[in-house]
Amino acid sequence: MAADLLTPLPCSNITLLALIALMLPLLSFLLNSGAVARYAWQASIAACFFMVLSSLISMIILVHVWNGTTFHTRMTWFVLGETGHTIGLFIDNPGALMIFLVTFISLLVHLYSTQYMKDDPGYQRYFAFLGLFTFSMMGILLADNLLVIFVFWELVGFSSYLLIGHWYHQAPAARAAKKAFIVNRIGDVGFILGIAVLWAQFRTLDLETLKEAMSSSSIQGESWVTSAGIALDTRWLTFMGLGIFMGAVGKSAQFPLQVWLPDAMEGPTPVSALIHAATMVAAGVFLMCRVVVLLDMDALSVIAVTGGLTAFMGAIAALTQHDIKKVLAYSTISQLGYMLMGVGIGAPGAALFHLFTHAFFKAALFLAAGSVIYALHQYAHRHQLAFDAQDMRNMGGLRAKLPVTFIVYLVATLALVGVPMFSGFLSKDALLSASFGWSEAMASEGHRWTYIVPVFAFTTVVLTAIYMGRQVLLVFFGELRIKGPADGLKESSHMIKFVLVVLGLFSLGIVWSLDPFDYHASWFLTLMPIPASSVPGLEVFVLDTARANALDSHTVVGLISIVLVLLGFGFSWFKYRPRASYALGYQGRAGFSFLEQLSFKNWYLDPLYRRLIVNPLMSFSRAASRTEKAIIDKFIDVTGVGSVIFAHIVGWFDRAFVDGFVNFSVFFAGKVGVLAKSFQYGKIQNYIILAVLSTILIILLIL
Amino acid sequence: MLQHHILTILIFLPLASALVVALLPKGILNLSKGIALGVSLVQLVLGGYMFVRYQPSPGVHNINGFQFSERIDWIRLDLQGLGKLSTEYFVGVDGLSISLVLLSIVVLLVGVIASWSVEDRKRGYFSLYLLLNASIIGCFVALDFLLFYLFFEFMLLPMYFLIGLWGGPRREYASIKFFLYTLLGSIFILMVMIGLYASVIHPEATAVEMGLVGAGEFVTGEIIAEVQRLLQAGEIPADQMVKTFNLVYMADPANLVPGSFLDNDAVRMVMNYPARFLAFLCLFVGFAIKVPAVPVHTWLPDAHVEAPTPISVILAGILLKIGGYGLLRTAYLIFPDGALHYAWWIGLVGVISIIYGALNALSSQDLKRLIAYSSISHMGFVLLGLASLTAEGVSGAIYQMVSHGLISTALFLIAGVLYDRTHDRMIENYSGLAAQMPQYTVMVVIFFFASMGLPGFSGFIAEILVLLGAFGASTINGLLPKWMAIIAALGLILSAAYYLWTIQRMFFGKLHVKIQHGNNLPDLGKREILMLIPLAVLTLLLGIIPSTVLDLVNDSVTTFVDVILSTGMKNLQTP
Amino acid sequence: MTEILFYSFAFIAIISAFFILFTNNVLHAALALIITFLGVTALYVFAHAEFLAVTQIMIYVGGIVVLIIFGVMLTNKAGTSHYKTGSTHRFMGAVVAIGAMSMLIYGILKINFKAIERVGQGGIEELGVGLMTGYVLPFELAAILLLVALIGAAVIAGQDLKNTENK
Amino acid sequence: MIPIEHYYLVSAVLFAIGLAIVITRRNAVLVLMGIELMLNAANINFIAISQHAGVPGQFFALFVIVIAAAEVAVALAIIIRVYRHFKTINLDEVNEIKD
Repeated sequence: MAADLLTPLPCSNITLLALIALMLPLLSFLLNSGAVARYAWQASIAACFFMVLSSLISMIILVHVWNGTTFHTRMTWFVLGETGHTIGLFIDNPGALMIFLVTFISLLVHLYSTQYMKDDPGYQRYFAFLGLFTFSMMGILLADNLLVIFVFWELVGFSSYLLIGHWYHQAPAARAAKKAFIVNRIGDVGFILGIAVLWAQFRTLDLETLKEAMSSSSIQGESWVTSAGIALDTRWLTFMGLGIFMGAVGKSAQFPLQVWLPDAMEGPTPVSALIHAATMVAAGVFLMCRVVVLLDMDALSVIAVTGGLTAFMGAIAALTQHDIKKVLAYSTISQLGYMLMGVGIGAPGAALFHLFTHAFFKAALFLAAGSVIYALHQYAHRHQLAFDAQDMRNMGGLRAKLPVTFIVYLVATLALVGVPMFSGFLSKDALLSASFGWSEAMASEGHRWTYIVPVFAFTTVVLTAIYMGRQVLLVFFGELRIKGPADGLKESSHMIKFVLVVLGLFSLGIVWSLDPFDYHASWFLTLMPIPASSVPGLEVFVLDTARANALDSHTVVGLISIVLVLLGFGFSWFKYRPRASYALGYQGRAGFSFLEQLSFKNWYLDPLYRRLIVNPLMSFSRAASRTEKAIIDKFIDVTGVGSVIFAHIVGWFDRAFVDGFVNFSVFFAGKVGVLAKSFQYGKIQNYIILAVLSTILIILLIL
Repeated sequence: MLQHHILTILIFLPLASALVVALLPKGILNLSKGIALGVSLVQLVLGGYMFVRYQPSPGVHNINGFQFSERIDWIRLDLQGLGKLSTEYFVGVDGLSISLVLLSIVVLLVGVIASWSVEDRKRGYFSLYLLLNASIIGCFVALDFLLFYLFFEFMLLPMYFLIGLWGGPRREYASIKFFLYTLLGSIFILMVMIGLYASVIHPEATAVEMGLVGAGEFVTGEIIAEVQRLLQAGEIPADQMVKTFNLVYMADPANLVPGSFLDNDAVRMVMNYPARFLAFLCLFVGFAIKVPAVPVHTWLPDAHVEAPTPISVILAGILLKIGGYGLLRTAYLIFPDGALHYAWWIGLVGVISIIYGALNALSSQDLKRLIAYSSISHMGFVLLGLASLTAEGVSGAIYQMVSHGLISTALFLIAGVLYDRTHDRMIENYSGLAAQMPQYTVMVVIFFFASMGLPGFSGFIAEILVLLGAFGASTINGLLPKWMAIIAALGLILSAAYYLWTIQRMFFGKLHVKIQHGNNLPDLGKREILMLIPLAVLTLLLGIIPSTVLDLVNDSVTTFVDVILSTGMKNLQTP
Repeated sequence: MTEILFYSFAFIAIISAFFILFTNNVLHAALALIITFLGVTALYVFAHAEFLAVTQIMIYVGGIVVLIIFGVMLTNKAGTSHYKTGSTHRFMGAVVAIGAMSMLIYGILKINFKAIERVGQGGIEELGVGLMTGYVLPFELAAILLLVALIGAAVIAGQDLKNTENK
Repeated sequence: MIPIEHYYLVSAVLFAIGLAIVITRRNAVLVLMGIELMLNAANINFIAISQHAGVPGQFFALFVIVIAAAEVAVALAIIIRVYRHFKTINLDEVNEIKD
């Protein structure tokens, strides 16, 4: 069955182009890591150039797949037994869009970084790793095969590790890098296990083939039987879905693995924009969109609830942060939760849409925040001031000093919060309506608890408005809270401004839909195919009903969300406006209430994990090493010492008894000899007499 | 010509050179390094030739399926009542061994380069090293159990002295522990070997003995089949049976003497336990010590920590693989029924090794000890893959052996680099080395990540194959439960944890070295780069193009799995 | 007639043997030994072992006794009393000898020689054929033994001669 | 026809006399003669039985003669040697064994 589907597919022009687009960042990595230090600047410019080329190519590809055609090239990677493992490129509409997104944002970040990082001693290394990251990220998008996706998946984690740990000599950065990789690894193990289930069941990991194989499999009673007759318990079908989702949970920082993302803000800000806002964390969402057709209803529900919960938790945690980047990080977690929720409720198109809009406005936010940090940093440097350039307690009133940054920040904030006319409104509206429609459909099936998902989603809308309003108010309004000279705090170079403006433009709703109030009019969603689920036994009609419901309710939902946004903004203006008590006392703020602590400490997840997982693991590990020393080695040593003691006993016995016996015999023989010697006096004839006499005596005795 | 003697040259060239080195006059002792290097280079060329000329083919249980094989009668003795003894000088490679032979050649070459700084008693060191070289290659190519065992035991001697004379402060303890452990293993193997010898006939020689063909004539397949039929019918008198140590004949149940100790038709019981199962267990324990599997692994950390760097390299890079290879070649092929019967337990031992080794690595304070425990953890994957008896699992096991051979070689070299500079290996005594030794840090990061199974490096392919195999075993042959693969996968998290923690502690943060030589930390020298770069390239190559090795291995592994499953099932079904 | 001759020869042999036992003169003892051998030779003849008889005369009388006489002469100190010697352990000698003789005679008298089946007479022809066929190996070995003994005797007796000459 | 017993009796007497000579005489050469006598006595037995049992008896006798000859040669050589050393062949005086 699978064999004929796995035949190699020839290379077409488009896939060749995609391959070139894939290889250019790798080339950039090799160039930057291999270049002599003197040519670091030139190498980074070359890297930007490669990215330009790459994004041009991805635009060409995008044009070619616009009408829905797909391109697939495949070759055999290695053969095992009779099974061939293939490797190949697969490009469809979402994939091409994603490639464009990644290359384009990567290009912008490259450009931005040439300014932002120019004084950094690790400049060259930084660009090399950016290249590696872009390469791996594109690998995930282009691969046609779950195993290959996993390869790039891990590589993305690796390059993220390298980039978070860019300032490795600072202990927090080193710790954060480690944490990010390990937490990602936990998710990856789930991913591997999901892959393993698919492999055990279908003997292939090629996605296109898997879809066919999945639809030809069936549920028979309690077992899940493929057309080849391989049967597994149906629980493994859910397990597979959850396993792959686990990979996404790790990479996209969902509950319970979201703890690494806030720490990852220790990396350079452009990296945070590229990796930890726009692209890498979105890889989980993209992966889930790719495999959504393989997931069963239970797995989808878990995904939906996890997504909703994470959206809520992230938003809560974002409410009280002081670090400008951490607010954005928690916001990212929250938005990613939205996206995965979208996957879970059968609206992957909407999820991808949100991914796209989010990628642009969140990149804009991060890079604008970077611009703020950079400006403050320069300012501090110029006036020999020592303060934390990322702490919002040291900011305020920057609106006048950094006008371009402010405008871009404001636009992106409005997009994020979901104000009509901005991109976020469209995508968020799509997700909210879908969630509402889904829970209605599920409730009609008797699953009333599913209303929790839209509740989370709508609450998060309010919370988003509150924390973003708070941030904008605290950073850009009021007075500069740090005491210092008035001069020297100014907008950074034109390159940075250019990048910000480009990203700001993409946050406008008009770019995505001509009708800024109706997401259905968006060109993006028309490109998204509605996935036809191939999982046997899946109640597809539920998802169909959900979609129909969403269509009906979207006007209402849109209105509700506008109301909620206004509510949130109102609250935040009330609480955080300049000259309100909060803003005035903000700089020296200390002493939190419990609820604020809960938010600030991100639900106490870190201490919880330390208590529940890390500490027990370390004590297990110490126990293992004690076991090693105290039991196994002790056993060996005791055996060794015991055998030596035994050997001594045997030795003593040997000397005392065995040797003693021998010595005694010798002694006895000697004495007898002395005795006998006394008979010997050299007279032969006496001997003869004795001999004959004895002979006679013997004969007499015998007779 | 070369085709048939290449393996013999591979074995005896170092042996002869060892003699030459041992006899070198005092004035030109520096030549000993050169000789060792020259031998390794020649072996590399021969290995390259083998790699190019090797035609993927099964081998495994087909006596004529081995390549580069050379087969000469070695000892023929008439033991009266015990039948006739026949041992052969039979060497050859198939897919199970070729990759390991090539690995050994590479690692031994790297070992010579790493030994370049040895100045103390050079003559002894290099002649022992060459001796080790010969016995390692011999072990991988021998196809006669006696020959295999001979090389296997022969390896202990130079190893014991190399650790005991050139090792660290606790070298005596370590070397004796190593010696006793492996000797214990050897005893188990020896017992089975003798039992097997009494139970297996040499069909060709028996045909000659019975007068079915004349001496020196070609023995056709029909005649062999006839001999085997007569044997199973019990129509060959005991004094006409020619007993053999040939591993390939041992693997064929048709050659088992009916009613003999290890015959599978009439199951002998030893202490109420079937003798064949017991024999499999003995072989398993014997080789598991070498692998090493928990709980018979404690020689490894000590031996590694105390051994000089090149010897750690060989120990981790090659010697551990002999355990895995021995399991494949002897235990599994000769007792497939045991392999099936104990698959669950072997898998369990593998899983325990993975987790236990990783936990111990996590709490290790000593860099070399950490790497040693990681070896235990990674070799657990070999056992798990073998136990699964799927094409993926077994290929993965072999791939893991090759990959771990390269990676652990590099890891021990890395530990050695630091030890050479400061004579201190405690992790807590270093921090922020990345600033002082950037190239070194790059290498450390590369190999640490390679070892934790980062895609793009060989370790990933190996581990994913093993996991796929172990997981798929439940639907393919039902030998392993799924939770084993799941637990084993957790080992991946642990390995990331201990390696990354080590990197964070030693290389990141502020530069600080708690040792007197702290300021004298030069970056990698040319020789050190020369050792590490090829390993990095090979690891990457195997990670990106796994077919380099898998193409060599695949046919043999497929046959191996088929043979084990079918023969094993058949053997288990006979009462 | 044969019986008389047999017993008289036996008597002669025994008498001369006694003479050897009791004489003090070594040379006389040697001559008596010749007589004894001759008497024994006669017994051989009576037993139809003519070849052995001839051999006995040739080797013992012609060879051994001559040798012994040479030995006697070579080992007598010049100038001392001629060839005199004495006896010791007379009593024990008598006891042992008589004891041994009684044992032997007792044994001989107990054997029933009549029961021995006659299988044939050892003719000289049979002896010759036997020596060259079935017994050729012991025969040759005996020859080698003799040769070795001769050389050995020469070496043992001669070496010291050289030494004394050197002195 | 003379009965075999008579040969045996003669042989026994001769053997006993030979034994007595060996035991009692002081002179080494005389002891040697006694040994020869004993050998001869034994030979008589062989010869006597060969009348009945056939030719093998004679072979044995023949070999005994040969061995006796060899023995005499060696023994005399030893005696001469002993004589040179001790200047006597009186067995009472030839004892260096005793300490």
